[in-house]
Amino acid sequence: MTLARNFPFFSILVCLVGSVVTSVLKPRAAKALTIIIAGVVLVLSAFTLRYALALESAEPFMMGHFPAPWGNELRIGRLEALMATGISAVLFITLLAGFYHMPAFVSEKKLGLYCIMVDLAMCAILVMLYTNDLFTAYVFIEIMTIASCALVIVRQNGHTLVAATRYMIMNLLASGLVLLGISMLYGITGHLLMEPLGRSVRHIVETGQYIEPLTVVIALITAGLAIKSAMFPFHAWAPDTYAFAPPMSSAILSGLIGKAYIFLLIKFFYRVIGLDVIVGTNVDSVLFVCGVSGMLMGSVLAISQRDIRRMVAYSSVSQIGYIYMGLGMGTEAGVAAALFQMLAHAAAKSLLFLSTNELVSVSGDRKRFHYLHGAGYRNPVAGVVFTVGAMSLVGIPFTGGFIAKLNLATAGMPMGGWMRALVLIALAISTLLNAVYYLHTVVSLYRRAPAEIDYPPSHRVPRHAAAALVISMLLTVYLGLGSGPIMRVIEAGLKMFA
Amino acid sequence: MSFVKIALLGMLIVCALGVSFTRNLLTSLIVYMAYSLMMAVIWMLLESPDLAITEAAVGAGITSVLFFVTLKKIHAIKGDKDHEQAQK
Amino acid sequence: MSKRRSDWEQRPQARFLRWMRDGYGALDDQITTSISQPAAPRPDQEAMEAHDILVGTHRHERELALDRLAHYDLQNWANTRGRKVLGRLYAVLALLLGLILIYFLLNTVAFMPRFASADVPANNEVIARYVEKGLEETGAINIVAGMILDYRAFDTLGESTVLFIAACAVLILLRIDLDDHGQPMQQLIAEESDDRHYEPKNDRILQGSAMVLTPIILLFGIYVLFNGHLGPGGGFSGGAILSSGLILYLNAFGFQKAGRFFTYKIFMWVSFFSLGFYGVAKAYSFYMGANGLHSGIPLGTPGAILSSGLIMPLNIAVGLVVACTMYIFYALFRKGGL
Amino acid sequence: MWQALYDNLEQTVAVILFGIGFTILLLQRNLIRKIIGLNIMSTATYLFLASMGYIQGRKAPIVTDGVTDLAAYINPIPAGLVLTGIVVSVSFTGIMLALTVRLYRRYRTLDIDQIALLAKGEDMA
Repeated sequence: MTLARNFPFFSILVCLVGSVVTSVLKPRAAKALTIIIAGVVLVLSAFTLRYALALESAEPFMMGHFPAPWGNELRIGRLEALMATGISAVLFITLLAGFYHMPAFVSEKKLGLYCIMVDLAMCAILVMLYTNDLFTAYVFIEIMTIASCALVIVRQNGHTLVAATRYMIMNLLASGLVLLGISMLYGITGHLLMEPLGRSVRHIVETGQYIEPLTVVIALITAGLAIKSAMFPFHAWAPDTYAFAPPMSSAILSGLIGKAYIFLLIKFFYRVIGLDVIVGTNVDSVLFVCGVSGMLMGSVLAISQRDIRRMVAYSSVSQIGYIYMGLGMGTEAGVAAALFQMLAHAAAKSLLFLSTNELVSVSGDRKRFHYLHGAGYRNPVAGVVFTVGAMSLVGIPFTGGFIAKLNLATAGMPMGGWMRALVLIALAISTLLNAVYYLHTVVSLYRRAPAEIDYPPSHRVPRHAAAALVISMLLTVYLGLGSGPIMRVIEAGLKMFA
Repeated sequence: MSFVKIALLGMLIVCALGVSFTRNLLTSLIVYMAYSLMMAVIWMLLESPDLAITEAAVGAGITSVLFFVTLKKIHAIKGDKDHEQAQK
Repeated sequence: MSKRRSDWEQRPQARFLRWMRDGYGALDDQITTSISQPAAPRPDQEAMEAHDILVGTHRHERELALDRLAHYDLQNWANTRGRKVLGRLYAVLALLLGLILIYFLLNTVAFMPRFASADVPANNEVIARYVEKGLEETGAINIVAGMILDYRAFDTLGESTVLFIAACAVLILLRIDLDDHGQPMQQLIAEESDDRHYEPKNDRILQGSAMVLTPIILLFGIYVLFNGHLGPGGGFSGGAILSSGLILYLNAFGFQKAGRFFTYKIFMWVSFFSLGFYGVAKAYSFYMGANGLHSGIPLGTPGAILSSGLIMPLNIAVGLVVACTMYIFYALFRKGGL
Repeated sequence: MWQALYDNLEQTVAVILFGIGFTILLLQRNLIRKIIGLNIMSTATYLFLASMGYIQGRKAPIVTDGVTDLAAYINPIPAGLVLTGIVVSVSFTGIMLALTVRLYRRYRTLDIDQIALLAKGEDMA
């Protein structure tokens, strides 16, 4: 009995209790506590990863005195620990780099409430990563939905209210689908925990009884989680939400919360249904097609934007498309590539949103491209960081995005005829499109500033924020250079997953 | 299958459609309240008293109160006191 | 502007070059070329053309002109027939989608296990243990309470957190002393007090009946709360009943009297203590359970009010959270504060 | 199929209600009606779930006279899940209504399309 096996539970508990304690603190203290909690979660996740790397097979963790089919459970495996470490690292950096400009978007007194939301969003993400129980996952999906809605509406202007309303409507629709799916699954199997569910599903597939409801269950839950993670045809709520929310919230929403839903979907595919059954029902082909069209359409829409925040927001849609393309290949290599793309995108996107905000704020809070001319000189750190983030999303070597695309292409190679061609062509076109709008943005950042616009006197970025931005840039580069061990962990983790 | 149950289930559907087809917002709220209460009765028939008591208190009670207070607020914002007085 | 020049301007390569050079080509061109001729003359046509010549010198003014143009087109669009047709199309599509959904789900229901029969898959070893060993292992007579607060307590912890976070989200939205940026606060306060004008002031009938009913409702709520492990009810319903009693009191006697015992501070501290107690108690029990230790909480005699270990205190904690949340919802909607 | 649907009448009605709620949510432009549709949708899911726990001739899962026989009580799990769900949906209703009040205060209308147009216009004016 080592203490380390309790760490996932501790990290969830720290967030939960921390959020409750935050509610009675003054805003300044609440802010400090939130950052400390994120740091503690990062350390705990890192230790969990170390513990999980030594494990032969994944280990269940009982939440209470009762074992698997009766009580709630967490599950500690390599993949869960890796994702938790990556996500908490990105969150910690985001909080360090982003908190200092929150007062520009949130009134002083509501900062405490905002901190509660950040803590609970983190808690929900961790539960989604570790949980072994579908209904627990549902409850924490709801917490995540409320938390992300609140992260948007702390900035109170008309746009965020409208965007949040749209967001809530779409997400509640999706929650309804997920809950209906879970209750049907309960009806035909009688279980809620993933291991017994997996056994019952295999039984159903073998005997063929209740196979029709099973197909509908897969469709319902996949559709629900796809809507929540802004997969292409259901992305309508996403760009407005990401573009108008405070930049730190956008970073958390697009970089981290969307990933938790996709991770849950992967878990559902692998642990509950089984990848072979998914391939048999052709759900994967649907995801593949949606992913590819998302990659292309997201980029095309991003090109037509006049405003840098909206451009970055639309590029999220296209990056989520990559993840779904990998998932839709229906092979282990494809899922592994999708998981790596999740990490790479989480790191790069939060960096982009934060540095975009720096660049916009040195240009007098104007987000149109031509006001941004010269912003790279006015704030050199943010300029460099933005450039690296953009390079990663375009897929230039030595960055995380390059490796992610390489993995996707390699995963696509062994596929049959049209799918292989489609993977390669889509990757090529979408890389080209990404390059068009990101390089254009970078070029305009380093153009000479027009003389007739008067810019505000540049403010100093606090040293810790600048350091955090640089660290997150290094993280992106690390994902590009040190991807070997990470890919090995992902592959081993996927083997432990089933 | 008892007649009462079928009647209740039928009424549920009628109420759900009624929400969409009534002109007045207040009417559709009241229809929704009736819907919740019928749901509570059905849960009583399904031998789930816990659910029935919670739905009656939370679903039909608190939710409806929240809806009504929102409507009231909206009328207050609109500020058509004449309309209000005419109703009294 | 000469003809040849405008021909060249329309060519794709020219547009691409312009876009690379100026950085805001794509959408502008769409706006200027794709809009069909509106009925009224557009306001900034002349200005636009002038700016086209002066590209690069007055870009921000051109940007502003473009904005005005887009706004004008937006307003026009709102009244066109095109929008109505699109709306109609959307409605038809939504209806169709709903019908298709119903059709598929009905097809599924036909294949679901038979209703009310004993040999459904859900009737398995899981509920066998809940029913047969539940009394012995949790000490609760109400098996549902034993299940949600002991076997599957983590879900319920999450659920109380949902209430807490919802209350916080509504606080962000509606709390009035922290105003949103655009609007003057005075006006809002005037609106809120306007709302209170509708309130019957010192209505004898309401106050009289509230005097009688509030204690009964509160007593019933407390009964339901304390008997959660012995019969139907428990934290959620008990808390909702408590809050309805509080809301009745508030309605009859106004915010001034209710504010004497229920303020924002009280809300935060009650939530803090209930959720904190819930979290810590359950963390203790989870930790002990996961590491194979005994929690050492006595279960007591089944049926007695002080029995079944942590279930009753947890029910009370949940009930307090629910009551506070519902009351604060109501108060925030009414007045924007406590 | 019709016989099967009649046998599972609770579930049949539940999915019809789910579809109605879904359609109201998509179709109605009035925010308050949308929220009611949402509630109908979630309550329908709860009815679906609760109907799965019922077993003919058994009693509510509250131990009476010390009988702890499986054959005496219905399935307690759906009840627990629905209990959770009801509370979640009331939280959502609260938040959505709060959003509605804020939107109405700003734009003086409940029509979501109108609101979106007004919001877009206010950016450009």
